[in-house]
Amino acid sequence: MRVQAGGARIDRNRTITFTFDRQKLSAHPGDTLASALLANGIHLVGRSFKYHRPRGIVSAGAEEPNALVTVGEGALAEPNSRATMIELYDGLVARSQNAWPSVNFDLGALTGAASRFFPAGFYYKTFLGSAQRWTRLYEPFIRRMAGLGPAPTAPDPDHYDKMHAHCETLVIGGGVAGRAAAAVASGRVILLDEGSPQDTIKGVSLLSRTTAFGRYDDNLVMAVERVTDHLPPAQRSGPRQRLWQIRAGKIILATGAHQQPLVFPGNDLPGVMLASAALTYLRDFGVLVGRRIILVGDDSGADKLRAGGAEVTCFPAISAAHGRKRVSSVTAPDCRRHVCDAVLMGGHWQPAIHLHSHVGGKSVFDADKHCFVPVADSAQPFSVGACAGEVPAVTPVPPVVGPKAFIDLQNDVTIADIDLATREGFVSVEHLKRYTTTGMATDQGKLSNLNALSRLADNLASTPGAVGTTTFRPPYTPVTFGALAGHDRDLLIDPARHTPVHDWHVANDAKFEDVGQWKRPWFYPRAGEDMHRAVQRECKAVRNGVGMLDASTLGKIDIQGPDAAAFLNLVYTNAWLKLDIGRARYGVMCQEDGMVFDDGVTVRVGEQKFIMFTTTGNAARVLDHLEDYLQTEWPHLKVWLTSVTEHWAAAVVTGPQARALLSKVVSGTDLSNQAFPHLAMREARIAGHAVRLYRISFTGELSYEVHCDARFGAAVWEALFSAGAPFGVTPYGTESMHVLRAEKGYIIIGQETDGTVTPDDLGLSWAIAKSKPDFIGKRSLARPDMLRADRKQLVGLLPVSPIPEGAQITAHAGDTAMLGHVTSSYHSPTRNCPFALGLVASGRTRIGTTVHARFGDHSVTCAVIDAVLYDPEGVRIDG
Amino acid sequence: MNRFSAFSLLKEGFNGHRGWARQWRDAVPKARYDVVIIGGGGHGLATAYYLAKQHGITKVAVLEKGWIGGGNTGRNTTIVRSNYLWDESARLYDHALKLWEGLSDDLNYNVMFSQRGVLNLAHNLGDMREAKRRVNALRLNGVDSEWLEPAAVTKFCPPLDISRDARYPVMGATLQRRAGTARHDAVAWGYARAASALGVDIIQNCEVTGFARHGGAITAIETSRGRIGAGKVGMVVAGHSSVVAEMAGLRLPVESHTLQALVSEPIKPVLDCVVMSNAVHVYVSQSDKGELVIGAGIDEYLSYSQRGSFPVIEHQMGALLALFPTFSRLRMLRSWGGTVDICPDASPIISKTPLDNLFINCGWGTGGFKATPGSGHVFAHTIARGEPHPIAAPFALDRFVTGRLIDEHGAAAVAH
Amino acid sequence: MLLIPCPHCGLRDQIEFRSGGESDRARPADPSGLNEADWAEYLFLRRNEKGLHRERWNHASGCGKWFTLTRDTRTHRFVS
Amino acid sequence: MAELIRLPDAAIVALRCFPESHAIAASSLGVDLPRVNRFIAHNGLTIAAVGPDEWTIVDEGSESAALVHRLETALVGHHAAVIDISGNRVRYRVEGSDALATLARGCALDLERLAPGDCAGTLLARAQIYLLLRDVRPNVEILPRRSFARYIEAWFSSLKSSHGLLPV
Repeated sequence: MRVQAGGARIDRNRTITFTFDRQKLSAHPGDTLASALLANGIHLVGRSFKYHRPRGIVSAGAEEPNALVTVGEGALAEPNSRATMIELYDGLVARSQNAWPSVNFDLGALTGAASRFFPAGFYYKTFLGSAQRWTRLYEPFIRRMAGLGPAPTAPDPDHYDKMHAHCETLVIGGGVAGRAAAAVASGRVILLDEGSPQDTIKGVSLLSRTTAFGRYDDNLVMAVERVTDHLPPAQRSGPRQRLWQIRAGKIILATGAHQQPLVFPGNDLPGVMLASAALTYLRDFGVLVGRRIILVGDDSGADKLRAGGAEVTCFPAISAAHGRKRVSSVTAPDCRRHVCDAVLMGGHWQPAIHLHSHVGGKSVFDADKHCFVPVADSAQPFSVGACAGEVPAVTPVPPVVGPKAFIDLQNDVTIADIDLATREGFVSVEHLKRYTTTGMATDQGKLSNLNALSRLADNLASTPGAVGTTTFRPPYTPVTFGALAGHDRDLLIDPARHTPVHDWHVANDAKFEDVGQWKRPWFYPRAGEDMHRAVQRECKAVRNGVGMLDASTLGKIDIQGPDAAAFLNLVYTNAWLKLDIGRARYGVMCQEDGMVFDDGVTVRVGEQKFIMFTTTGNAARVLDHLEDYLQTEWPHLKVWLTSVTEHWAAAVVTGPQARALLSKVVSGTDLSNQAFPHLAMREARIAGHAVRLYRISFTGELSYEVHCDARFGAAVWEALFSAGAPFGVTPYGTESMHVLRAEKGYIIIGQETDGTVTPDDLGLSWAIAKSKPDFIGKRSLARPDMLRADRKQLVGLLPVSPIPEGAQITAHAGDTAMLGHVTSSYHSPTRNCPFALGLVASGRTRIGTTVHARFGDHSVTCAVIDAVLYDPEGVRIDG
Repeated sequence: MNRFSAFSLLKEGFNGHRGWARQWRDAVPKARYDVVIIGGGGHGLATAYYLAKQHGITKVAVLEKGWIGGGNTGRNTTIVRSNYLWDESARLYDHALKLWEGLSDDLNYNVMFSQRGVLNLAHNLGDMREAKRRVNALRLNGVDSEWLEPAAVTKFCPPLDISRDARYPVMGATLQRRAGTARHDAVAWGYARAASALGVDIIQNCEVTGFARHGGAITAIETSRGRIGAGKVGMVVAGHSSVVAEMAGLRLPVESHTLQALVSEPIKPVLDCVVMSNAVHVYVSQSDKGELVIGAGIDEYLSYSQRGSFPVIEHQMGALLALFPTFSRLRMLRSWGGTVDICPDASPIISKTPLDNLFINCGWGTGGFKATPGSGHVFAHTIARGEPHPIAAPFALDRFVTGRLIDEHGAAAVAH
Repeated sequence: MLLIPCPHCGLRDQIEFRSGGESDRARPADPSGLNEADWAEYLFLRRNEKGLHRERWNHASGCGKWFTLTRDTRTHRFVS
Repeated sequence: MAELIRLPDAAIVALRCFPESHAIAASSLGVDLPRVNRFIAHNGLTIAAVGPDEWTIVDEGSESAALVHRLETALVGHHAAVIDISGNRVRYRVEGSDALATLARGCALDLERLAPGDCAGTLLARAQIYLLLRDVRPNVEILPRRSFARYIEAWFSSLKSSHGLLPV
């Protein structure tokens, strides 16, 4: 209850109200939820994880294992919040957890009644039988019993901010030691403190309500600032929390220490708490946790409590505490019962060495203080105050063995469980932790690890130092997922890239396809068209008239220097030394393992100048690959590589009418086939802008790629499109592009290839210059497995009915042995029949035979044909 | 060894559980063993168990540097599945999955293999193409697999957001219903207990420091607990394979990297299956305790520190919350890292070596846990017979010379 | 998270870099002259050092240059 | 709060060369080439050293062709490259007293330690940018790749909508 003494952090002149389990209660500004509940005489606030035992408030800080509640309502509800860390605001709504129907009467407590049959690891010993039985029969029940707070049901309406900061000195912990260290620190100084704002220090940026939860390599500290959680929802604006990524020159730790609970039967009853917590509640909040207090162990706080108005009896130890939903008496060593309403545990202290340990800081056991203290190390942060081991030397109170003597309060691990685990051979601390789950609760063992490993040490006639601790890992206290994501939310989790012509595509009702990070037009449906009809229309337009495709996403690399041709000769599988200026050539690129990596056309723009086109998806990878070889393997080659992917916007104009279309807008070059043949480049102007025209065809039709400075990409595209109006020019997307190229047997990297396909497998051996002494991948192509006759080879397939991409191929309808799979499958607009490409074991020798496409329960007969279905003579390429 | 059962648990309940004995003997090293397994992780312990059970070789020791199951066995996200693309992989992992289905009974230890189903999401046309190819291949290989359209995906996994305008829209998913999760620690303990009962010596805190060789064979193993003679040696030390192999004079095609994972605070049941996404490298499930178990990516630089870098976690969360917007207010409770050794083709090595009596099992990368029973089973056969088990044969070291790789990341589902 | 000393740009955050793995593995002058085993060794075998590791880094989002550093793979510390 | 202001497109040219060519390039540009991660503004030109052998030259005065021609003729016979990359990147000015704090939301550089004339290739959120500190007002210029423009703008407006920029 509230008393006159103490209350440093509260404003007694003002009263605010809040509700706990629908009960309306009052408190003062400055209260935490825990102090407010205690002020209202409420000790029972939750139920334990396993046995659903009544639990109260144990601590006054971040280490709280028991007082977990759900704060807020609806989409703002937050489960498993520690009442000791929640700053109270007017109208706060909190609910108890893990109890049904209520925290006062919880049917789950039945498991507690039968607890003797559920010792540590009981589930490993029963529920045996088939996996099916476990999954369907036993597990669902266990899952319902487990878990703490309710699962959220609505998307999080809040925003989370992220901030990078740099400083010369970072001090973590705003207590006396931390503030003193910060005051004398040099350079930019940042001081982090978990609590509400305190007085500022000159020259120090003080971050309050900020918890450093992890330390990483090279003095990086991650912290989370609770920006608006302490305000009533109506008054909140701005981000809810802010993730701080702080790179420090020097780190000083002042993270304090945690008093440890005592172990005796009934040590988990509401009303049993840490002595230090009771003193904090009195000093900061004017709250006395009981009138008749039993103080066990370290009794140094007795006088303060008496001054606060309590009757205090001190014992060096007790053998048990009794009560049901609140402690009502204890059994003293003299076996006499003593009535009480609170039991305070004056245990020994464990420095908070978590951040010291996250990046390999060592610690040793201090037998006098019975705790682990950090080992100073120049490579580790500097610890000051309690976390450095400057804690009161309190003689540990020996544990009392007996029923319901808990080591891990939240996870219901008793001292008997520790003994059982020892008996069964789980004598490594890590085994102990994993077998009993001690230290795995949401307090991460802050109040259980030391007691657990001390007991283990006793059982083994060893010492805590010899037994050692489990590894300390981030986070120090739990961190909200949303804060970890920061601004990487929704559409921002990965940049979407757009071409200069994007708005035109949107205005023309394009559906888009994700290709890598790029948004590419997929198809342009007209009213009432589905994809199939739209694609057939687009393809026919290209075959019979003229179509336009936005090819701006193609990778483009400027390659210059006296050794440029020699360099190309090493990175492509075919020959590059003899290519006339203004001419283009198709090339295949392998990785060093001989597998096809990318393909595309490269053009000789000048004596020592080339421009390489790569696939959209591989643009960055190809440049990295080339830079890597140039810088690290062949630095003697005089070559410059520069990405110009985004400098050039590119429009494909393709179809029998392509030349007619261009002749309406192009000036400065002769477009006739004689003057400007296939696989050639010309410079010209369109709508006043300089353009490069390339005769490159991915459709089999007469095709021009029109490249211009991306700043004018939209203008040039629109000029071309309006020039095409008389010819019924049709914009087409990636889907039609796929169909058109497939009819010609042209491959798509990543569709016909999957990292296991060689150029020869694709029928591209014509593009391998065997005479060249070396190129990337050459040696690997000579390995035994590359010469096998039964390698999968690309062929065309004519199925009797449509087959899906990814269908597997077998020799006969009933086979399970697979010969390969269907890589591409479409409806041919020119032949008006389904057709496909596939990789088939020794496929080229199977041309003229039939195979079976297998998918679902279907089997479709396919004739194996040459991969080129359309215009095998290639006569249409010149229009 | 006490037999585990509901009855024995009840019985012990009445005498304060004083009757439970050590789950595996605390063995002291003998002078010589027929087979010495280096590495007391799940794979090593399973190998020892099957050597004893299936091949009658019981003079076996398992040497563990620290505590059994302390490596990747106890650090993974517990996912068990067999939906691999290539025939060789599908056979290996489904062999394991079949053993998983009866493992609790076989070991008399509940490893909590929960067949709650694994979804692999497809976010673009390429994903869909690859996923359907995989489904068709798996079915012909006799492995259960099906394709779900978006509507069916949310029906199977309600908290998943399938809105089409998402950055990574869910365009469908493959589902393997027999797949799921298992209790990782229990697998190590269960195999240790069963192997120990068959006479296998499990020797913890015993670090290998070198090998004594005679000609092309290993005669003895130098350890922190003295020299131990060995007829045959099986090396199963994920993460540290290169280190131990080097002591035997071998170099391997593996690299060691840190793989991170994390769990949320426990909450009431919300996610009843495993969800994996290749494109955004998310894999998530909910444990029986109520924690969301989330796999993060690997750090691309070499590391033996079991300590990951933060950007990996950060990236993970954005992607996870895009798929599960309702998870945003949950909290990360624990994070950790493990050291995985990765092969160039993302497939394991189960193989004889240039040394007559040395056998190696490594390179499982980020996906070893799911294979534990199968890996131990075929490795035991390979050691006992001196010839590879048919399922293990394609995973021999010589594939790196012939070029016959089993490239699972060319078209890989999340390698995990 | 690593702070990586780029020889041109100084200490920069790890996210700006790409790791290129083990260093000092020069591509053979005449790959075709190598037998299968030697070629496989170049392609796939690694020292995978536990301890001091000479490794390649590329300042991908910065100056774009490749360079080699020595790092302890147990502690992540760079040594000069 | 800080504003993101799209600057008009300008001619941008990449210059690649080794030290032996610095003098010639300098005389052609009328000013010495800055060392890596520094830039200079000189009658209409901004010359930023984005790598030890790479300069990004922004010319707000004339067309790129002119500058390319000028440099190429000067560097004839040198192992150097001059490439028109005007389309590659777009330019923004981040203006306002909290410009640096705004950028610090997504940039890991120690921005407070930058001096006028410093530049860097780095990451802003998930986009690669060139960052130039024009002066200490502060006036920061960022150049993301053109296709990332919408992403950068969306990222900034997400900061605004989340009031992520309330004083820290």
